[in-house]
Amino acid sequence: MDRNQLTKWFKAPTKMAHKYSLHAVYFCTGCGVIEIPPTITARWDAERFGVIPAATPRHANLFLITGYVSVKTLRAVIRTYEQMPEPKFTVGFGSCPINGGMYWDSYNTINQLDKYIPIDGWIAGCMPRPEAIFVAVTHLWTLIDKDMADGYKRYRKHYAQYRANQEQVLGELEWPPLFQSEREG
Amino acid sequence: MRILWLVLSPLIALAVGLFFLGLSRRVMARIHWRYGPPLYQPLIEIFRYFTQKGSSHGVLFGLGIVLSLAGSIVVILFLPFGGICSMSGSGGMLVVLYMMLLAPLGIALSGGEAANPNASIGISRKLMLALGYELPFLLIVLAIMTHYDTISLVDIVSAQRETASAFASFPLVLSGIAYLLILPAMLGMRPFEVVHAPQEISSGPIAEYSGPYLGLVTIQHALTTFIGISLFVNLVWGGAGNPFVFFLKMLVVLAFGLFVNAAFPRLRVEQAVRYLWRWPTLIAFVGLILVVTLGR
Amino acid sequence: MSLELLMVVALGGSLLTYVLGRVSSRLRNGFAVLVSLALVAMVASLYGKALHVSYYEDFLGMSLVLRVSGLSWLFAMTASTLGCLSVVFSLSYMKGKERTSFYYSMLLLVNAAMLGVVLSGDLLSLFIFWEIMSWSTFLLISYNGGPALAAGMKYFVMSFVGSLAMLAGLLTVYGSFGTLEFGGVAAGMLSASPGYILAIFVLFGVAFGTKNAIWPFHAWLPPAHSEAPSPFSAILSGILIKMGVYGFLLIIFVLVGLRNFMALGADGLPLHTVLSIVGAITILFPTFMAIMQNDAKKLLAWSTVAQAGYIILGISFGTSLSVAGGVFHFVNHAVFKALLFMVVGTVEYRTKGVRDLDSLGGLIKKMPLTFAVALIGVCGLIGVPLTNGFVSKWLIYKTLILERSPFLALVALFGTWGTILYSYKFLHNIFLGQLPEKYKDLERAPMTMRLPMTVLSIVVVLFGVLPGIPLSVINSIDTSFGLKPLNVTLWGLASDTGALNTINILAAVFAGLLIVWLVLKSGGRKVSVDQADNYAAGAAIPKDKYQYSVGFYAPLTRMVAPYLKDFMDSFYMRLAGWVGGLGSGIRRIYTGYVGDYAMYIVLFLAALIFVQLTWSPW
Amino acid sequence: MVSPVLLIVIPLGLAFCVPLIGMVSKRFARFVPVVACLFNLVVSVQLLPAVLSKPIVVDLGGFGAPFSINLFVGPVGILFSLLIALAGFVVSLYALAYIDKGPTTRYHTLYLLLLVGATGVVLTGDVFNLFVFFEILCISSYVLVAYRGDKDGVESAVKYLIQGALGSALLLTGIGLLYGLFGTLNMAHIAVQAGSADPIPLFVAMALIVVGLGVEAAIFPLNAWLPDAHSSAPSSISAILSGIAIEVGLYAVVRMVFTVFGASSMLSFLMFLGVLTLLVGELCAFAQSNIKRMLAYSSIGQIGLIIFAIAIATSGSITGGFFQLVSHTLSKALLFLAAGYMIYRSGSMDISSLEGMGKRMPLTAFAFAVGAFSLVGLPPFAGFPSKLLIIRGALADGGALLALLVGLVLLGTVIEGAYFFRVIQTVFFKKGDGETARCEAPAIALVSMFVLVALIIVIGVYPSLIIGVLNSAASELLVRADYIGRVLG
Amino acid sequence: MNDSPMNGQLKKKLDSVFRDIETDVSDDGRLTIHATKESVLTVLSLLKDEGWSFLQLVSCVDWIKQDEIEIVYVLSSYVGVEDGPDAKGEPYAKGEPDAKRESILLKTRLPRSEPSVLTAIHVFANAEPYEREIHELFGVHFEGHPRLTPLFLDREYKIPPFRKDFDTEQYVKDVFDSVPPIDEES
Repeated sequence: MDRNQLTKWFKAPTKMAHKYSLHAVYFCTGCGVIEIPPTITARWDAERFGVIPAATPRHANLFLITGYVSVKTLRAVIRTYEQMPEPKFTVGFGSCPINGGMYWDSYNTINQLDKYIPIDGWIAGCMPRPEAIFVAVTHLWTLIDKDMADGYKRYRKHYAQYRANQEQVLGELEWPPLFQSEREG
Repeated sequence: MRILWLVLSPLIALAVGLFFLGLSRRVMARIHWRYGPPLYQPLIEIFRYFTQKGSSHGVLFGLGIVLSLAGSIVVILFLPFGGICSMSGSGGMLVVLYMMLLAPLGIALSGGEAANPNASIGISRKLMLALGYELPFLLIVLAIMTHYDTISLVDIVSAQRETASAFASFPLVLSGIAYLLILPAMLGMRPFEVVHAPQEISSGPIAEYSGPYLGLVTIQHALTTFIGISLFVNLVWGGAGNPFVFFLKMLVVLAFGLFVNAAFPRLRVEQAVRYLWRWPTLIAFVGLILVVTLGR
Repeated sequence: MSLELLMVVALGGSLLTYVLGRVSSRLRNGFAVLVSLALVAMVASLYGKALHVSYYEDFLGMSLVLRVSGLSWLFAMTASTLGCLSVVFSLSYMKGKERTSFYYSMLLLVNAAMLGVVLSGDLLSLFIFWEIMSWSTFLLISYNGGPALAAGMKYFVMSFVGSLAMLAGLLTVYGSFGTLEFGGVAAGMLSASPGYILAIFVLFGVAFGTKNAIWPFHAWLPPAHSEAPSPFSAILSGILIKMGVYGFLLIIFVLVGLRNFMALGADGLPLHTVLSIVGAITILFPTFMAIMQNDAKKLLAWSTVAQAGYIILGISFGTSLSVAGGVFHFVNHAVFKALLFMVVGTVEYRTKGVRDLDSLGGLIKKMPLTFAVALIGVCGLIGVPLTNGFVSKWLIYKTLILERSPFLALVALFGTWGTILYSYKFLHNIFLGQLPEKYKDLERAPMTMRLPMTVLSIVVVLFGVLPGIPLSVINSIDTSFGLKPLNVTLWGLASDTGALNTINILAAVFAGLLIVWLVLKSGGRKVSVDQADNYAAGAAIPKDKYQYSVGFYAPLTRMVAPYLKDFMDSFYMRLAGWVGGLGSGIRRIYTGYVGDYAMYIVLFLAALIFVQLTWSPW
Repeated sequence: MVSPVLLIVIPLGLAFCVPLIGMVSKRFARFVPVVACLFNLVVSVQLLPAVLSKPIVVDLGGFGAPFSINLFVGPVGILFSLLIALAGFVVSLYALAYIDKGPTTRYHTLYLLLLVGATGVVLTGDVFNLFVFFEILCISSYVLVAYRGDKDGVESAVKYLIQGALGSALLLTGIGLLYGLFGTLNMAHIAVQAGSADPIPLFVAMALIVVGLGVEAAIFPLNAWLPDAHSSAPSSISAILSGIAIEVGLYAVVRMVFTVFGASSMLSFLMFLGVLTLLVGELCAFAQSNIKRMLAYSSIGQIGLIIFAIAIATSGSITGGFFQLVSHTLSKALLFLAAGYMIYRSGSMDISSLEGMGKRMPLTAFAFAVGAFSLVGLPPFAGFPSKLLIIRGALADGGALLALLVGLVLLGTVIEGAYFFRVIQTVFFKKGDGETARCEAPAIALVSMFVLVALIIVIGVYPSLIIGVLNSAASELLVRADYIGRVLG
Repeated sequence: MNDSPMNGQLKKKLDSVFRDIETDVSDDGRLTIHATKESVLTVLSLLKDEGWSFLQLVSCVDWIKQDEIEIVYVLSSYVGVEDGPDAKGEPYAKGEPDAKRESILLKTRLPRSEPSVLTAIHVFANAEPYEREIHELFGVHFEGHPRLTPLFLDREYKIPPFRKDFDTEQYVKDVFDSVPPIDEES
């Protein structure tokens, strides 16, 4: 740990703690999940950066959306996202969450994930390799440092819009709004 | 002085326990041919948990985990740590045995309140597994208590320091071997990791913890590791005269546990209980019979 | 306060309750509560007194005596308190049921009979009250009809066998000593031969063992406890079966005398060792049976059997520590088991009679107080430190270790782990987990149910934190038995072989709690989420299905079930079958043909004369 | 002081008045037995103190014993006569309501005759007189068993008749033998000479008489008539048969064995026989599903117990036996009376048909429960002190054999408890599927039952009320010389 | 290879039994049966009895130009069929299994406007999910199917999405692209 790091620890311990313990939801949304095992095992060893898969969203603070998101999956994605404790960060992995990718004209795959939940960063590619995950993680560190990984804050702020978008695609949602007051306000 | 130790011993235990957690991750990574996280990774994670926003499922949800952790802390106060025992004269080993109940019980209660069946499954596995290792463990503890004719841990430790450690003296060596055989189960390491199986039951009892609650659970895990190992060192390895030697002994025991952990796959709970009730129990039973028949 | 008046109030109150029930049910309820309260007050006022009243001078040449001693006071106090709480609990539980007057009257009668048993000063009045207690219990167990009938029958037959053995025993004693008063019998026993004492002990032991449901006489208890009305189950499990404990204490320490008792079979297999092994079996086997139960009350019933084993284990060692442990465990078990039965009663009351552990769950949200008291009760049952069960179990364990009986200690400690398993199953399957849809609108327990449960749970904690209160009473009992007094302090024991200090533990636990609480508070903000807001891999939570309670310990059950057969029970059932078969077989003698009958007469006559002519025996 | 003769004469006279009164008004005829029994009761009670201080011997015809026919009113006699009068009174009260169909006048006549026969048997001091009264008793009971006139009743009455007649024949043969041996029929006189007689004929005579009487006393294996007769008779008659008739038979056996023959060597055999009878009776009752048959078998068991107790032949055990006799009479009469109306209401004698009776007839069911509790020997009912006394008497001896027999007796008691409590469960706790409307027994029947209930409880709580009579009865049986001395002067 | 003997045999048999079906054997020896909607079930059961006891899948083709929808049942057998009916149900019983296992296509055409056919569940229970899927994606109604609820999709579509007249681009434009992006400024 160099001196620079130490000062950072003293200045903003919370940020540092979040940076170096990014626990990802082990949520296999699409084909991208095939890149996760090499990432966390001996070949690339994500654990040295503090990135490990978490068993449940309750333990996690990083949401890697690994691949296309069908309408049905979106439901689960939203629910999972809302169950994660704040602060939480989302990273769209691969082309599909960004713009639909090869499923751009599918009748059942949503094209832009950030219309429904806030995304802090994207990893483009089809498929991105595990190295790209590390790049994303380092970028996320920078964003956290700069307070720019504020997806959860945006979600809270614009919850009414997010909720409306979700409902537009999914129809009636069976869970109550996460933030009651903002929606009414 | 005693007050000071009362305050210090949980902190030491926490530090050692966290160090053990970090070390074990590191060692496991090395065995996997990985680099592994820094040693202070558990600390970072606990810090992160405490700055996250936890979600509570009810009063008991928080209360249970508090109870569990408090129980572990109290147990630590009763354990001699290299010549230091903060509460030596308040009931001895029996209180320790009982206080060790609080930890799983508290987690079980708060996990139950969370109404997640994964938690319930984990708890049921935990309790069954505990029933499994408790039988040989009790045999071991009783052999030791009978051998030294006391229920006080401090006396057991000092008795071992006077003669040889239990591990090296004849009738107790069997108990010591049996203890080694059940140690992974008591520490919750593989092959007895079925309680927390993260892939199948989403880490079981702790599935619903988030934020500070999860932080407490991690601390609790650290303390439990500490308790398990130090109990072993105290009971069959003669404790130690000073904390440093004690710590070294603990390290050796931990290393043993880690190698077992790395080498084995997970057992189903039936298999685990069957194993625990077969060889360790048999050996511990013979040990107890020897202790009773040979006398001191 | 005279003892006769006490008994008159107790018995008369029971009778009058029935009569008043004919007039008005409110009047009856009030009266029943009043009588039971009065009994508590009257018994309490007897504290520390030693009375000896002959209330019936000449019953067939024997005089019947009431007396109060430290031992009987403790039992009487427990009995009357539990009786009172149970009556209060019944107020809501029995509302709208049929034959309530009968129920209350029998409840009070059982209560009175129990007081009679413990206040008797001679074996005959003990027996009389014992029998009254037995049959009134039978009536109450059978009260619910249906499966309760078989349970009641089983209870009655076994208990009747026991009491007849006791009758034989006490009449043998009368034959040898010419008196049944405790003092006289004890004096006679001093010079009795060991064989004689053993015979007497076995005869009484069958009676007391059956009532106390120790193995192998336990078979009646699980069905009886589970089928009886819950407030009565509380009494049944809490105090009624402990009359057996009272009997054992009486016969070992008062009648036979400890020295005689310990000397029985000392050269071969000592009797007290046998008794302690029986106690150990009684702990081990029922504990596993309890783990496998799916009916809340049956689970508690098996647990009762197991806990009775601890008490017997404690008593059988006959040291001041162990007896204190046994007696204290009796008090504690009475408190927490009554509490737990009341909890089941409350749940049963609110869910309209459901006590199947597989179909409940999540009630903590609907009945928080009931859960809290259940938790306290379960902690007491397990013996979590700072509850009363811990202290008594600690005393028993310590005895076992000090007396170098590690195998018994193993069974006792291992039984405690089993206790954790079934206790948690009990708590979890009723109160924790997902709330079934149909119980969404459950109300919390009514006041008259919450009150007794709260009182009992306070006692659990009080005796756990300040065990000196009951232990000083028990210590005086110990000394009255001629045992070495214990060094009792308000918060435990001061002794040279390992002290117990609950205040230290309390302080440690509180400090621990406080620290952890502060740490938790220092963490980030906590939000409350709905109990149903759970991780289910992102899927919606299926209603009524997201609960793990069926087959809670299935792997363990699969493992141990083949080895766990209640073969004593099946033996009894088979025996009953044989008797029935024998009866039908013998009935065939009466063929219905008058010729056969005439033949019998003639043959009998011929046989008589033939025998006399051949051997002339007469 | 009233003469004990009245105990026999007045009811006998009244019995023959019944048809006459019946011609005037059937309603009045019903009350004759009540009056007669009440009279007997009063007279017996009046006689009681005197008898207890000194037995009364009445010589009829003016000759002194052994030549006259004499009545011996000792404690045993007065005990039985009291019991007969009491049971008779209660049952006749019950019959006021219960016997409302059929040839009621004849019923009442025969009923009185039965009681007269019974009283005669227990009071007479003459063997032949005993036979005569015994025949009165038996014949009237044969008829009464067939009172209903249905197939069952007639069949069992005929069975009863055949066996009873066989018994009577044996009895008569035995008496003839006795007369041949001793030339006298006075019991005391025979007793004096019994010791010096040729043992073989004496034994044959005794065997004949005991077997003959044993038929009525329902000793196993002579008791095959009993279940049939008791179950098909009207319940009031069952109560009397069970409560009085077999007890009287028992009295006769006991009197013969103890007083007349002084056959103390027979006693251990009788003891075994008693236990055997007890076990057979209880086991059969356990396997029964017909309530009246169950009660009948239970009577067999109780008789066995009484025989066992008396055959131990210590003062304590005989007292116990007599106490058991009293409590059995009261309880069994009560049980039959209560069961009678329950059967009447449900229309079936099957135990399962009594389901829900605890709701429909609470008082009757209560009375039944008291009877059952008492019979099983639970405190605070009359059965408890009696069982206590018997077992105390048996155990006081301290022999291993007796202890074993006591074990068997207690086993029998357990079985008894099992089947009685099964009935109680059926009556009170099984939900009957049929009607639930109240249909209590008529007031007069209830009164009769509750008289018994009160007696059972009072005796159960204060056994000393009757213990004096029982003690002197026991000593009368035991001290044979006293009897002989009293009669022969 | 061209005309495997058993297919020829079966073809003959089928032709003799049914009037309203057409059979032909393709170049690689695969038997294809064209049946009418009414006779599908009978043919299926006959084939099952003949030893083609495994329904591999049920598929569907939208022949938009003919205005017809074609349901395709793909059947195969566990055993070589020339072993005869005796050997049916004995997987890989005799000989070289792979060489002899053949699959058969059974096709039926339905009108595109209201496609409806009897469910094959009663013959092959595993047809259940296939038919559900076809119902969901092509809008074919299977009469007698116990639960024709959506299997994969989260929603109802006006035109079933696998039909050729379903305009995915338009649909995406209408449904997903119409969702407004989050307005961060507001």
